[in-house]
Amino acid sequence: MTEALIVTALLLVAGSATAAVAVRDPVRQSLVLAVLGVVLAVLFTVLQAPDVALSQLAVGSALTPLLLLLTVRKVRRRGQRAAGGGGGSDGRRGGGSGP
Amino acid sequence: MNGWILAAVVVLAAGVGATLWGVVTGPLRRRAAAQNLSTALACPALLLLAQGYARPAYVDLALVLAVLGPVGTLVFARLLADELADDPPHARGPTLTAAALGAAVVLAVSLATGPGRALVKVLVVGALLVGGNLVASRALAGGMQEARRD
Amino acid sequence: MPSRRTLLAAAEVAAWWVPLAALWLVLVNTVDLLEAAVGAGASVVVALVARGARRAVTGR
Amino acid sequence: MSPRMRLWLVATGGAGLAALLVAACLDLPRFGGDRHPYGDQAVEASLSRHTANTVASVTFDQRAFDTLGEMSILFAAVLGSVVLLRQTRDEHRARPEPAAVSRPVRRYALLVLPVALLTGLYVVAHGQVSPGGGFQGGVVAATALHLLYLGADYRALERVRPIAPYEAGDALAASAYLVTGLAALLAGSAFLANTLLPYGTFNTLASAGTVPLLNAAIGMEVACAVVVLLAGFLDQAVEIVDEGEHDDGEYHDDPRQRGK
Repeated sequence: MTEALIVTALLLVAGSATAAVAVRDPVRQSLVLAVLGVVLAVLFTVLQAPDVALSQLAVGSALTPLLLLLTVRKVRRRGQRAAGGGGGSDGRRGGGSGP
Repeated sequence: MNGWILAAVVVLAAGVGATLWGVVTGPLRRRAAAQNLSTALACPALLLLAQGYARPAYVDLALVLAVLGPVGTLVFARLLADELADDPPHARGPTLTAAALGAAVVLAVSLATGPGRALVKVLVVGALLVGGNLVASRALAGGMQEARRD
Repeated sequence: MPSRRTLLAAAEVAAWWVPLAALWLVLVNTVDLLEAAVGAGASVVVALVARGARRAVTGR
Repeated sequence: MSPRMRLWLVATGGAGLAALLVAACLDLPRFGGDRHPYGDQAVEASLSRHTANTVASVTFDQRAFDTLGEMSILFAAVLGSVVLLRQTRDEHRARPEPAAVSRPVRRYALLVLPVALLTGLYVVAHGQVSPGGGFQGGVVAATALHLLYLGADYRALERVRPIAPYEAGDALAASAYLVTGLAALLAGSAFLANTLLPYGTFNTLASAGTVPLLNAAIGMEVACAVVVLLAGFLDQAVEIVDEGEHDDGEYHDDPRQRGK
């Protein structure tokens, strides 16, 4: 039973880690990364390392997505300025017409 | 043989596995909803593991995930509000299923825990988990902002 | 004689403190004097932050 | 260096690393075996100092000096990002617009913020008895504060989060760790040796000697560091606008207001 649990957790980690590399768009990547964090925490718990799992949960569930999305937002605003000269388009809102 | 561990394997393989598929494929709205569901399902799995290993200290993991998981979803709901506004994710069925599963797991674990402070702790985790994920999925589905956007 | 404002503020902090201290006692493994004291202190800090957060959002 | 040369270099290095890794893996003990020479000694040492959580004993007692190094890495990393993300001369501040977050989300944020903060403090305080400790709890507590940005807007967060005290707290906590180590030195034993305080009763808050103190220092350091780090990112993403970058805020605050 424990073997099945470890194999399940390992497969989930392998799947989400591969997906995190394969997905190219940073926004979607951050979503995959959030899931990878949770799955890694489960793997650490299964391998009886709750301290590491707790670190992973604390960092991966909210902090990493926040840092990534804030960076994406800033970069997209700059990209918009470079592409559209900054006029007219709504620079504050990162979405839609990003590069 | 340990029924709790077996239940955790099922929740992880079927539930979290399905959300992993959801977060890797499809449009952005589906991915965001799947991310929310992944924490909503992993938290009951952690509770089941704590019970299965007979280690009450592991409940802290479920507690932290129940607190921070919905916060992570709110991060996406907040910073992707514009992308999601045109095409908001409505995942009522899966969300309610995950909430029901969480409630069922919390109920089973608290029945096994028996009365005492540990029981209240499990119930607190359950309330944070179910309430947080319902609020987070509502925020994803366009309930983040009132009239104006930021 | 403290003003009405001070009383209201104290009441709000106390209203946060009671459930937070109870939550601390629920979270911990064994209850002893030191544990209760640390919990009470932490709850005071968190109750003050909770009031500050509420005021920052509602603007009062 | 030409691209071709670079590729060769990477390929050689990668092949060497792969060969070493495979050689190391072949010599590893079997997965889940029952022989743990290092683990047994660590558990014995942690039990002799009345520490229920062996991991806390390893990080804050047996290997406390390593943790000092890790703490300085975080400190330096945050310092570096603060310098990189500062407001430069060709940037100005635009006041972020108030956001109207819907009522359930706002209520959730206001309700869960104290609960998350208390959870963080609980995790910091119980590092020596249960999984967790300064790093984990500090991150949870710092994340809790940012519920104000998610549940309201950036101005609400700035009102409860003046940056200067957090920067000071970061440095203060880092030096508290050092001072605890030096105190052991002054008391006649080695730097950061766990000899200052009585070891207390096993599995209670007052156990493990100086481990809870070091945990508290690390918790404060990490919480303040994360708050300062996120403040840099949030400033850049929400408030600071390049020259020429279009912004739709009407107010242009004075750059001198940095840090408010």
